[in-house]
Amino acid sequence: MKFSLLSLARNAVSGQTAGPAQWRSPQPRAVYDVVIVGAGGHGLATAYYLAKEHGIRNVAVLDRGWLGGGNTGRNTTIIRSNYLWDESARLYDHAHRMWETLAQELNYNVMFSPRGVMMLAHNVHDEQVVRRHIHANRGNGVENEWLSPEQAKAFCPPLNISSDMRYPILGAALQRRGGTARHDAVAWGYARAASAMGVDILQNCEVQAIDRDATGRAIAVETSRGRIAAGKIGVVAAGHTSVVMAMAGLRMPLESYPLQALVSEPVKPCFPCVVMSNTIHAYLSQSYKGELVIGAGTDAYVSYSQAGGLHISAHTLDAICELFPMFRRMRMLRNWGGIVDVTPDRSPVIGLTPVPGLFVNCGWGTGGFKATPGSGHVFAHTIATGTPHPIAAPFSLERFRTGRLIDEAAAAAVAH
Amino acid sequence: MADPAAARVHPLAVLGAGSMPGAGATLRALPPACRISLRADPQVAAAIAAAIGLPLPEAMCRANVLGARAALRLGPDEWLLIGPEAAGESLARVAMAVPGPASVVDVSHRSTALEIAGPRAVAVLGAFCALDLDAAAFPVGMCTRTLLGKAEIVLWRSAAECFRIEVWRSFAPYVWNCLEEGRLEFFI
Amino acid sequence: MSGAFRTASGGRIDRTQPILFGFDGRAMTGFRGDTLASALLANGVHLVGRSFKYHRPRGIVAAGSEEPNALVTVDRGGGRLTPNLRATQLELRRDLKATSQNRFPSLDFDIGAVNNLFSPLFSAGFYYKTFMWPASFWKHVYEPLIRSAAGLGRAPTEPDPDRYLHRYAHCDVLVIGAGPAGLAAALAAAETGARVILCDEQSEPGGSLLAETEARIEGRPAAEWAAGVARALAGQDRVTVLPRTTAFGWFPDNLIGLAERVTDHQDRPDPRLPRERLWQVRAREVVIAAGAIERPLVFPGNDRPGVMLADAGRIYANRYGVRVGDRAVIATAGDSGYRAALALLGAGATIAAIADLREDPAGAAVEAARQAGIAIRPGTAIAGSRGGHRVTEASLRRIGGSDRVERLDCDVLLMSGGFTPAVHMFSQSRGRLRFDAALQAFLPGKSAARERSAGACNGRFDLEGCLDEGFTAGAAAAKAAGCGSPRTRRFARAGAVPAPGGFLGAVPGTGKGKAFVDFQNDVTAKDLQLATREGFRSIEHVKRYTTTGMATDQGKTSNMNALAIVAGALDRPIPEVGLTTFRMPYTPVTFGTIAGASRGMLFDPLRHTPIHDWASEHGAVFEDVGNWKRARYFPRSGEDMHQAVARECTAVRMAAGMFDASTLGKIEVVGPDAATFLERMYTNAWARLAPGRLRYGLMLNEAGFIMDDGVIARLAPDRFHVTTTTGGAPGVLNHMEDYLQTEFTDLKVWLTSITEQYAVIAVQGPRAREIIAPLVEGIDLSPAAMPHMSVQTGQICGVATRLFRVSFTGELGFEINVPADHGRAVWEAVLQAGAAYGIVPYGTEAMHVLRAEKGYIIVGQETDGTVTPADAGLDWAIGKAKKDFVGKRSLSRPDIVAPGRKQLVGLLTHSPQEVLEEGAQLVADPHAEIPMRMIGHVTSSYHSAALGRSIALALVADGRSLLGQTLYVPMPDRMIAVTLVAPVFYDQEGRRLDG
Amino acid sequence: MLLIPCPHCGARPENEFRNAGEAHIARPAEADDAAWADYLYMRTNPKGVFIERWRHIHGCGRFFNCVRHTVTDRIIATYKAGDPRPSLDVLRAWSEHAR
Ligand SMILES: Cc1cc2nc3c(=O)[nH]c(=O)nc-3n(C[C@H](O)[C@H](O)[C@H](O)COP(=O)(O)OP(=O)(O)OC[C@H]3O[C@@H](n4cnc5c(N)ncnc54)[C@H](O)[C@@H]3O)c2cc1C
Ligand SMILES: NC(=O)c1ccc[n+]([C@@H]2O[C@H](COP(=O)([O-])OP(=O)(O)OC[C@H]3O[C@@H](n4cnc5c(N)ncnc54)[C@H](O)[C@@H]3O)[C@@H](O)[C@H]2O)c1
Ligand SMILES: Cc1cc2nc3c(=O)[nH]c(=O)nc-3n(C[C@H](O)[C@H](O)[C@H](O)COP(=O)(O)O)c2cc1C
Ligand SMILES: [Zn+2]
Repeated sequence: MKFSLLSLARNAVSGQTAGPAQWRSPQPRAVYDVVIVGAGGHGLATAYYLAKEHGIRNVAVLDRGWLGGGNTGRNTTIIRSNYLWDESARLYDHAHRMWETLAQELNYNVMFSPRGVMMLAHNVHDEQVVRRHIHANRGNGVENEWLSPEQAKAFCPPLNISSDMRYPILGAALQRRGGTARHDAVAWGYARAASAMGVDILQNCEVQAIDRDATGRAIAVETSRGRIAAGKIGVVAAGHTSVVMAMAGLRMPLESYPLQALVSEPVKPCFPCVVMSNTIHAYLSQSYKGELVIGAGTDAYVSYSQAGGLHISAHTLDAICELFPMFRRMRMLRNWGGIVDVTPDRSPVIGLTPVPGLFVNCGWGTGGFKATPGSGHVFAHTIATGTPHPIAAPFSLERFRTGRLIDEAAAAAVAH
Repeated sequence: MADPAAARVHPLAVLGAGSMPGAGATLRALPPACRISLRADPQVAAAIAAAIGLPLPEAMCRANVLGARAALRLGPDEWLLIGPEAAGESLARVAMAVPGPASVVDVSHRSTALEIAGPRAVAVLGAFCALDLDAAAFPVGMCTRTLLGKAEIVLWRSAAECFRIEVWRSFAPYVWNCLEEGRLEFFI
Repeated sequence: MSGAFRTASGGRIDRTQPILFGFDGRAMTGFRGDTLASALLANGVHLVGRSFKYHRPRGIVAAGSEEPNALVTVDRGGGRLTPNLRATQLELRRDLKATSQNRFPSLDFDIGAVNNLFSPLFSAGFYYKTFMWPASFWKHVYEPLIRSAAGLGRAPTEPDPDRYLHRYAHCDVLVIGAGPAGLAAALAAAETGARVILCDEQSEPGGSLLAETEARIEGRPAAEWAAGVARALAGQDRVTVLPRTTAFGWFPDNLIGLAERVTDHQDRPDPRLPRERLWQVRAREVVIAAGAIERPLVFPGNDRPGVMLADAGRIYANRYGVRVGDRAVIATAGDSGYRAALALLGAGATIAAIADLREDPAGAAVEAARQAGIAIRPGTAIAGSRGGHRVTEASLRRIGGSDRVERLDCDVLLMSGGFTPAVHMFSQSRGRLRFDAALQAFLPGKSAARERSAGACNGRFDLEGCLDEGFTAGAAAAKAAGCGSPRTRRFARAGAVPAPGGFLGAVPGTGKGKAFVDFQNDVTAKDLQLATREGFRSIEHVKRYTTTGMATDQGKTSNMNALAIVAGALDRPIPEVGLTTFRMPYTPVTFGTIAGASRGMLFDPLRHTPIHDWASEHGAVFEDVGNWKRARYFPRSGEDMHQAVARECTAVRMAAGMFDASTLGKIEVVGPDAATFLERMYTNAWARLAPGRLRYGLMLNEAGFIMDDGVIARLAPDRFHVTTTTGGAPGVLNHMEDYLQTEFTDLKVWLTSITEQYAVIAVQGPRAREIIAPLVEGIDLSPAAMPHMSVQTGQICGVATRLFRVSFTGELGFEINVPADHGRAVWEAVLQAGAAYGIVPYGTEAMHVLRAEKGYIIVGQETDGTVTPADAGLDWAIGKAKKDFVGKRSLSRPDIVAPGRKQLVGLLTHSPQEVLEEGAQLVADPHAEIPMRMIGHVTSSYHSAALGRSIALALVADGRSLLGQTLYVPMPDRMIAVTLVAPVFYDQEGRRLDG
Repeated sequence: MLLIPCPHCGARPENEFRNAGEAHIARPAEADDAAWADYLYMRTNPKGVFIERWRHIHGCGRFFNCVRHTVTDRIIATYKAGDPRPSLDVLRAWSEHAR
């Protein structure tokens, strides 16, 4: 059923009794052409594009829990593409372009809201880094512009640009078409669209082992719902990637950390865009319901606990209060954590693995929500054709051996 | 021009002059001191102790006091020797004469010291320091590096209600201001 | 009198202290001891707000922190505006001014209420299905529309002037909740001499006992007993009693976050007090005694003002002396309704009837109601309500009977669906919940932390049981904390044992209309059912699709009903469907409280050098580098930065300049293996560096990329003075310690930070030697005795110094290290001595220009964590004969030796006055169009006074093979042509180093 | 904020420490590119018992090893840097205990 105001009105009149399930909840089949491990945004998008663009519809997406319950369901939803390196800019901008029409593509309103993402510069070094990004971005066709403090304030009136702040604002980079989207809707939209094309979404289906044949090829997964054979297996398990890959005997260049976020109580619109400060580590936007959505840092240690320390939130909230002293009396409503898989160069890994038949898409760390459509798109291509999509090619595992890292962290501190 | 050797600027010169005494906890800047960071394996350290006539604490995180001099054990192979300024030269020279591998480094100016004392001293520190400062957990004579707010300090309980804080000089104003903030409510 | 609905006597309010307060501009009176909610109710005000989505009129539902509806904004003036405060928790104080929220223009007449008419459109998830066409409407029509509907209260717009403070605390036993169970637990633990902290979110300890009028404990009226116990506890040395303090979060290793509200309730708070305090309590053991929360019944029209929780009605009567209405209908599934009925009767109300979902209600409470002549309708459900801004009628229907509905007039409708144990903190501690089928409730199951639950939160609903369980838990906690055992104590008490009872889900057999589950987020039973039909089968999906439980009350009153409805719709047992995750905070916590004192200058330490004050007095403009303030330039009157820097640079090249280099990191490396250690940590060779000599040191990380650099002095065979970059100092020390302690454990060497021990004054320029010569004692400054890259110790101005002959400008230069206290005096002495020679102080900006003229790199500017020594043209700094050093192996990786890497070069713009922008990119093709192939970027760019033109450094792919060629810097409006040159612009031969 | 038992100083709040990643990763004297990449970048990152390094940076300054369960974050044991890695049996027993 196509979603529209009309269909909604029809349902309203009929008392909302129609509402068919947005996705099927089938029983697992014994064999699929492709099994995707992980029903987060990236895994579901991969399945969707496999079906849509490569005609591979005998696909299952497996999740140990409920679909979208990983980092997709717990991120601060910042979308931007003003990354430094050419390879990154190409990847993230590919995704960014897709966001712009995703609602229509999926017939599901993912509420992409390009309200502008602003990154603050607090010292001379910040300004140098930001300007370097702006120049590199322009060359890559990724819009990003420098704002003076006054221009920054005009764009985001709550900013305090007085020079006697502990961390004064010397200026900012603004990507006007950056913004946010409704994270859950992204997962649901992809799930609905993929399911409609025949993709089976198997929830509560934890992958517990990966079977390999005599040649070493990965041929099946053992799950909490039984054995499922697969022509190809794509692992898109975010924080759990190391765990799943270990089932195939592979060690990954990953560490999993808790990353926290929090929301305030909802208030009337008071914050018009997304603001990030890498130097004092805070980022902030306001959701459709009115909460201030605030991202905190990662805890310092590897953990799968989906919870973090109070001192981490405290460090973020003192930064928020310092930047926006008018929010000091606002109250934290809920705090939660996700498990982010972090690579040494803070760039993702997308591609083939040393195990034939096994593909991996991981390492998005603290910043992969923005890449969801693009990541699924290039990964689907990689799985379908067996060769990396040109945009994905630089993000191979191989780069750790050769030393061709794509180090966004070194160049830009934090990435969200 | 003033004699540069005599004209010294204490990092808490301005702030230290201004603290209001309070019944709960008083805060004061302590005078300059000689400080030596002594690093050596314990056996060698013992020889040094004998040479300088200042017994070194054997237990971790404990201080020994002898007259005006003190030795704080901050790590398995690390002691901080504190004494009056005049003692500095001789302390260092003797320590360096001791055979055996060791590191003796003059850090007199690296830090400055302040003191917080009074019945509410523990509460004031507790506003910024995550350690358990109950007398049973942190008895008189205990000393350790730790954090006060966002600054590293050496905290030493020199008497039941008295703490000496050693802090790197550029962090001293921050530490001072934190403690002032913590004291405020006890003026009521 | 403080309102028409105030009882003549009773309650814990102080009737001698009337308080004037305002609500939506209307002045009213209450008493000390009231909450805003009780005071409003005493004045007959039920309508206090509008709901989120449908803007339905809403009233006060509860009496505690679980309140979903009664959210108000309080403005205390001067920036002290707080939205979304619960009227049920706001203690009345003088001049309290509260306003209702989410309505326009007024609470009585709210335009937003039209949403209610369109509510069939606004079913769960409606956003996702619409607003997509035409696509262009999204940005300018749909999204603004949706956004404008967001939120409840308004955010403050001014900075908050109040203070906040933290307190770390440690205890043997932390007791959360000071009801009978918590008080008994604290008593038991305190008796053993344990360190005890007892906290409760309410204004006074006592919990449910504060509204208890019948029971007696140990011979005293319950409330009096509670007050006595609390007083006795607070009087003990090792016990801390914290009222108005919410345990909001549970963190690993029994760290509990408590939020204490210190001054909001005070008439005129002392500004020296923090407004709120965050306690971070490390507790050996915790007793959770958090009580239970009453559940509403889900029936159509259950959200009208005047529809309240039964126990809230009782509490308002008993604790606050307020009659919540004159004529009550009560719908209940257990004893609570009867207890409320009796309390209301006592407060002067009429009870129209009690509808009890149970077929055969029995027990003491029921008997008492019968005795009092109250009409009881067993086996009867509440079917609906009527009314506009206040309930006026309730309809009852016999379960399983005919469709006949009994309509009863009323002005208040009390409901009770039973009690939900408050397992929030237990669950946060990662304990596993178990479903108790008899109680139809989740209870604490297997513990994960060192804690135990007692009382109503553990499913004990009788007072005696709560007291005993609390005492036992307190004793066990103290024992587990190693504190011995208390004497046993039995709490003789009188009063009835409540009969179990309760109901989960939507009341059966009701009529049409919206039956709300989550009041604040306007989620109805139907929404939940719709969600399950649409395939949202996980409770987590249902939550997110419908937003049930996501409002500011986090579903305290609604989650169990929602769960039961979903379980029903899925036809699965409740425990199989399960609850959503309990997360911190238990109730919302102020950002300021969590930030604490960390603000302004206490936000982050600001580090000043010993020479800072002098610079500041002499007009320096500073820049932030890490936590340091560094003088950037010293403008003279009328000069801009460009002019000042040019003047400073010229002075250094022509005469001399002095620079405060105190922020440079410094590490003293001492021990017999010091040289060997440095061999392994730096790329360079150190073994044969003679004492008294300096060498440039290059440090790599293990991946082979440049990490830091600096000059290293060998003071003695076993003693080096290492310098690092300002920002890199802590990282370098940590990196060295790491290898020393865990990798090169065979080495006897120790590292001591001496960054702050020394003030460092760089004196640079052809006259440098002459200037310092008169000040120096015991050091032979002659070029022979003290050549470039050497160090001597001696005295300067009578102060001990480590004097380096070193240059970061290309001129003859010295760096004077003196003990920090003497830094300023020596600085002034050098300045005075240099006056005759034209010495000037210069800042970091001139320093950058001077070193760039010489092609010296700055780590962090020419490098960004991806640059190797070869890239930076520093191959010469690698000790070729060395077997190993950190990073060596990485330098032979395929892509590190591959062609095409970016290399450091110099750039000269074709028009000499053009200064490139740092960070600008380089392309080969002047006609390149976006997206263009970029082959490098500008790392440093300045106007050089010495050369009378601009210069720049850049990293360019294969740059060294392109020297002499022209490349282009694309700017938004044009291409700038540049020639690639070797990255040394000034004094290529290095003659000036000798003055 | 974890409570971390420093082998030298006793239990201290986490903010005095800095985590230093997986423990017992030997720095190879000789390594081909793949083995070197393993050393530099590949990590066990287990869900369960994990041996990691911490430095008591704002305390005694020592690096030490710590056995922690990465799901509960419970610390099972700490021991000095250089001490041998606990045997598999010991780890298995500890892991049961920390769940
Ligand atoms: C607090 C927080 C804030 C963030 N903020 C931003 C931001 O502002 N902008 C941004 O771009 N990114 C952000 N991110 C990062 C972003 O959320 C992630 O990069 C992105 O969502 C990853 O998507 P995914 O689909 O790969 O992973 P996930 O959504 O985590 O999906 C992985 C799925 O794999 C499943 N799985 C794991 N193991 C198994 C198994 N054995 N068997 C079956 N299934 C398994 C999991 O259950 C999970 O559902 C943030 C992350 C967090 C935690
Ligand atoms: N009639 C019934 O069916 C029924 C039902 C429930 C309870 N009760 C009665 O209620 C009493 C229960 O006693 P109890 O001691 O278990 O509970 P209680 O309700 O008396 O006390 C719990 C206290 O904990 C506080 N609290 C809850 N969470 C908190 C937090 N996170 N931080 C700080 N404070 C918090 C509450 O404000 C309250 O004061 C008994 O007297 C029992 O008979 C009766
Ligand atoms: C962008 C965003 C906004 C959120 N807004 C709310 C909110 O308004 N209310 C709420 O209770 N939770 C909100 N959450 C948090 C979720 O309730 C939940 O905590 C999160 O999805 C993590 O799941 P978990 O807590 O069940 O582990 C929000 C989460 C995200 C990512
Ligand atoms: Zn230690």
